Amino acid sequence: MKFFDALQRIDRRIIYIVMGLLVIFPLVKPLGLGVSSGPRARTLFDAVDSIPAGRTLLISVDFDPSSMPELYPMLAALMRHAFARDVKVLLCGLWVTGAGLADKAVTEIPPEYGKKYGDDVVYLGWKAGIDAVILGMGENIKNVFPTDYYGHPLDSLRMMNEVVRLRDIPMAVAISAGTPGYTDWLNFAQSRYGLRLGAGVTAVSAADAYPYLQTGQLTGLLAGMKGGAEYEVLVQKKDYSRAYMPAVAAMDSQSLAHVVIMLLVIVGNIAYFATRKRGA
Amino acid sequence: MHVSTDILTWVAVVLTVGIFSFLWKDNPFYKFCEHLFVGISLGYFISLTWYNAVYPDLFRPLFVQPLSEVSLGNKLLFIIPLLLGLCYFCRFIPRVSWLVRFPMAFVLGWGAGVTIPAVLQTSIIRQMQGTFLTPGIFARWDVFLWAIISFVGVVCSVLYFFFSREHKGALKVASETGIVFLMVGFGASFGYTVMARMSLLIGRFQFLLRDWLGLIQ
Amino acid sequence: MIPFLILLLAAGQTAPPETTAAVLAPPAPPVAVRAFDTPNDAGKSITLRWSAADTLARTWLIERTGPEGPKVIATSEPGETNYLDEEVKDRIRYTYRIAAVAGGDTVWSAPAAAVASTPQFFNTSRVNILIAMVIFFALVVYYIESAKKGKNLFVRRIAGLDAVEEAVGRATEMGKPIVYVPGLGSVADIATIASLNILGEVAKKVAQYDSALLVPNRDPIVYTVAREIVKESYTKAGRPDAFRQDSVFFVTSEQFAYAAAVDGLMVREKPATNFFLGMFWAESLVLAETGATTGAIQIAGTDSVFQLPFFITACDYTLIGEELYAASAYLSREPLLLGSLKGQDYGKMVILLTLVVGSALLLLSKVPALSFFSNILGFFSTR
Amino acid sequence: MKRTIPLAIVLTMGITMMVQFFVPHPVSVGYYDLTTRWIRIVGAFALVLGTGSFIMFHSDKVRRRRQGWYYSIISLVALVVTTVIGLGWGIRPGSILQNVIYANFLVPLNASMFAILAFYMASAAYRAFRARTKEAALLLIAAFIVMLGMVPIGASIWGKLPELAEWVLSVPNMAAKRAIIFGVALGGIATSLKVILGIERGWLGGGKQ
Repeated sequence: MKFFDALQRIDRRIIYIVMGLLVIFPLVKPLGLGVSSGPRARTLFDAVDSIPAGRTLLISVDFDPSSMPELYPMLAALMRHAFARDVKVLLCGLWVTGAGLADKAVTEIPPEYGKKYGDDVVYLGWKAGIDAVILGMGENIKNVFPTDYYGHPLDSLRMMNEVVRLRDIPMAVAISAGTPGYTDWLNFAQSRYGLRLGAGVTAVSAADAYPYLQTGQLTGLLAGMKGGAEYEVLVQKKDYSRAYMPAVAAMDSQSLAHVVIMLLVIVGNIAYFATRKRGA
Repeated sequence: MHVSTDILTWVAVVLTVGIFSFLWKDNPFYKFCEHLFVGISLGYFISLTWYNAVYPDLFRPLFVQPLSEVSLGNKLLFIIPLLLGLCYFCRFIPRVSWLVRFPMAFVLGWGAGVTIPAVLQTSIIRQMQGTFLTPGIFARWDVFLWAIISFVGVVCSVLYFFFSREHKGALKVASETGIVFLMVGFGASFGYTVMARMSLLIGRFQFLLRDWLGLIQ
Repeated sequence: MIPFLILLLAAGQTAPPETTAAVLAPPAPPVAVRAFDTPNDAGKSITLRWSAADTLARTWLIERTGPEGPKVIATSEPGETNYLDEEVKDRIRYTYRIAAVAGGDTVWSAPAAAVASTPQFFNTSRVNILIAMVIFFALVVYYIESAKKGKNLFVRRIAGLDAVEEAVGRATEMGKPIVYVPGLGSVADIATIASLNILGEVAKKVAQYDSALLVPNRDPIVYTVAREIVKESYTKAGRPDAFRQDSVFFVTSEQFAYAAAVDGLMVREKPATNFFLGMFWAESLVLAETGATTGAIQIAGTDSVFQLPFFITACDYTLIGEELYAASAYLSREPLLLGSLKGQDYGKMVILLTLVVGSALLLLSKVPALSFFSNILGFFSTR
Repeated sequence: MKRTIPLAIVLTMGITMMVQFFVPHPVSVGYYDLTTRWIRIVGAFALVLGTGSFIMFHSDKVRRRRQGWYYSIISLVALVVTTVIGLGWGIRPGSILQNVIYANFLVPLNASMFAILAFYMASAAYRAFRARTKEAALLLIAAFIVMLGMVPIGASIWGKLPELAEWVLSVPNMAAKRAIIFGVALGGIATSLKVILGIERGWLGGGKQ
């Protein structure tokens, strides 16, 4: 029974190493465990899929680099989906710290589809004030953002001639890590301007968003890395994109990590009960 | 595999590894990162506070904007928070350190007054509205069953937090049922949070493997 | 026949007939157009309501007539049957009419009765909150008063609190310090206030036993208060000279930088006991796991539901939610705290009773004769 | 004077803010906006307390050459450099503060601290997640169901697992959370009331009476 005693006193660093290796392995060599998409992701996908070509999808980048692993894959997959269907993408953000992320997406993704900045995609940037920004965009986007993030006047961007105010946009998706976030879009844009709104949120805050799905205020929801993975799979299934799917790859790691934690609990308990029984 | 040549990426890598090294044991590298973190974070906070609160809400209207934009009366109104804020400095002057209580009283009183009705609205009245059993539960057997279980769960869990009686007899049964619900709830939270934290760890590894080492795509 | 009908219809309307090219029947104007001052608001707003008379209309036009004369102010979709006009001035009378538009036809309704907007002094939709407030205030004040009069108030034993004394004693025996983390919340958070009360009691014991105490802080105001409280406790214990200035200190406002620093502190100082009481976020497990590896006894407590599971697993004793508040009353035996705890207890009973009785009546409302009970739910909606 | 005025301020602010909640009149809304702005300003000044304590704590450590004093120099330098960059060049997107300090220093530090949690979960799972009592066993089972139900592997083990996980989250979990919220909310209200009435005076520092 020395074995169980040793098991009880196992060095925590060994646990850390095992854990770390098992998370890294599938990232380098995906296991292909497969991701099945739930109804919430599919609703959002179908909604974006039904935007007529040539119209505009608005994406609000309301997260910062600390929730990047969970939310950035959603942003990338949504943009790929839109571009593959010749839907234009307008980006803005309520988080000052999210500006760099939107910039990254705008530089990296459109070239994959031969899309040009100003014609097919515009990033407005960030402005202080939440309700004022959204309500202002409802009246006239130019009043809130006279120039885009890079300093071009909006008049010089061809895409912005057709998109004057929120009513010209058939659908928006708010990807938010907290407040401000999709709730502000719900309160100020969805109810007033009838904007169709989908949301992407972190896993922890997903439960708070369910009520809005039930009432139909939200059209679809992506929750956490899994939500991102579901969307990536949907986009790939329709052959809209063949890009690397970071969230799908990460889901293998995630599955493995969960299994490891459970195994640790089980082994820990076996060792505990084995040594206790003997002691009693 | 092509390792990044961007100096800033390297900085981020060094800091990431430095923090992770604490898992092995406390070491000078971690201590360096920890102290750097503490200093930078406070400096970042000070900058944000200046540009997001002090400058636009106080300094600009009080000292920068001319009287044509902000009337004298409004300017005088800004003197009050300025004085209250300055009271915080008194903390470092022993003879008048009690003046610190003025701004604290203002913040606390305001907070307490705002909290009471807001909490009643969102955490009591609205939650009660959501807890009531309604005739809608007769629609389907599973809806009915889950609604009853939820209701019993709420009642018993609240009874667990009843401090005025010894938990004996019926109260004991109820509070023990309550504990069952509480524990299942905590378990669910645990499982849920494991998922979120794992996502972040995976994100860090993706950064190391992709942005730094270029091992994946 | 049809053109004749159109002419007839158009004649009844005040708008100029634009029916020359109409082949289809023009839409019927909206009916039951009502304009009224938006209730429970700060003024400058009028609400319009109407119903569609048929399904032909593609859009509605809304026209307002004020001192500046008539003006079309909005176009809305056919599904909508209300509109909020927030561009009006207070105490000026306006009339409204609404037109149904289909094809080239615009058919106006009769104007609604004139209306003026005013701000209100009381938000009637919040009466329920006011009632709840009165009931609860009365309970708390009543029990505090009876506690002051010396009535003996019972509080059940709370597991984990008996460990406090033992934990302080252990630190003395081992000659190691005690780390007390008063949470990461602000001084307005109740968990922080409860934690600061407990800190006072712990500091008294620490002073008596002559152990060392370390209190790292994240909030600058909490830091100021904690410092005063610890100093005071040393004085009360008769050992004002033993208070060390740097035992209570501010670390940083950034959550994880704070956690990193407290981790370092625990690993280097190897405390005998760690207290984590107050508000915590994701850093809870970072603190509790690191603390556990140093072999300290850990007593935790928070009202943050997401962090409780981690404290429960990683710490020796955990105060769950409200137990944290009760703990400060239990430890100090202060009548004021005990009284307010009683008030909260009976407040909870009022909530439970309302829930049970309300649910019973609501379920009864299924019976047609008792359907009026279904109004109960409406009483609990707020704006 | 030292106690009465602060208590009077608390009482006035508390009562006016409570009344304000029920009054939609523009005067009341204006009062709310004004005081909210004041709170932001006053709250910003509170950082003075923290920064003062921070500088004193670390410079004291350096001056007395306490153990690890050289690390305190790092903290102080980091504070000064960041503040100078932040105040000097601003905080707008694209500034040095956001693009260098935030994105390449704070984010990796923060995210790494966050990610360390995953490791701690593993060690906590192994070390402390014991089914000692039947309550602890329940906690374990619920955690297992949710953990499995949330990842694709769970669905491949048993198709109904995701549904079961959602049930655990929305039925028993929701009930427990509600119960805790009721208690916490009442506690919060009672404490706030005591603060307003001057019964709770711990914050004055020194003596409850």
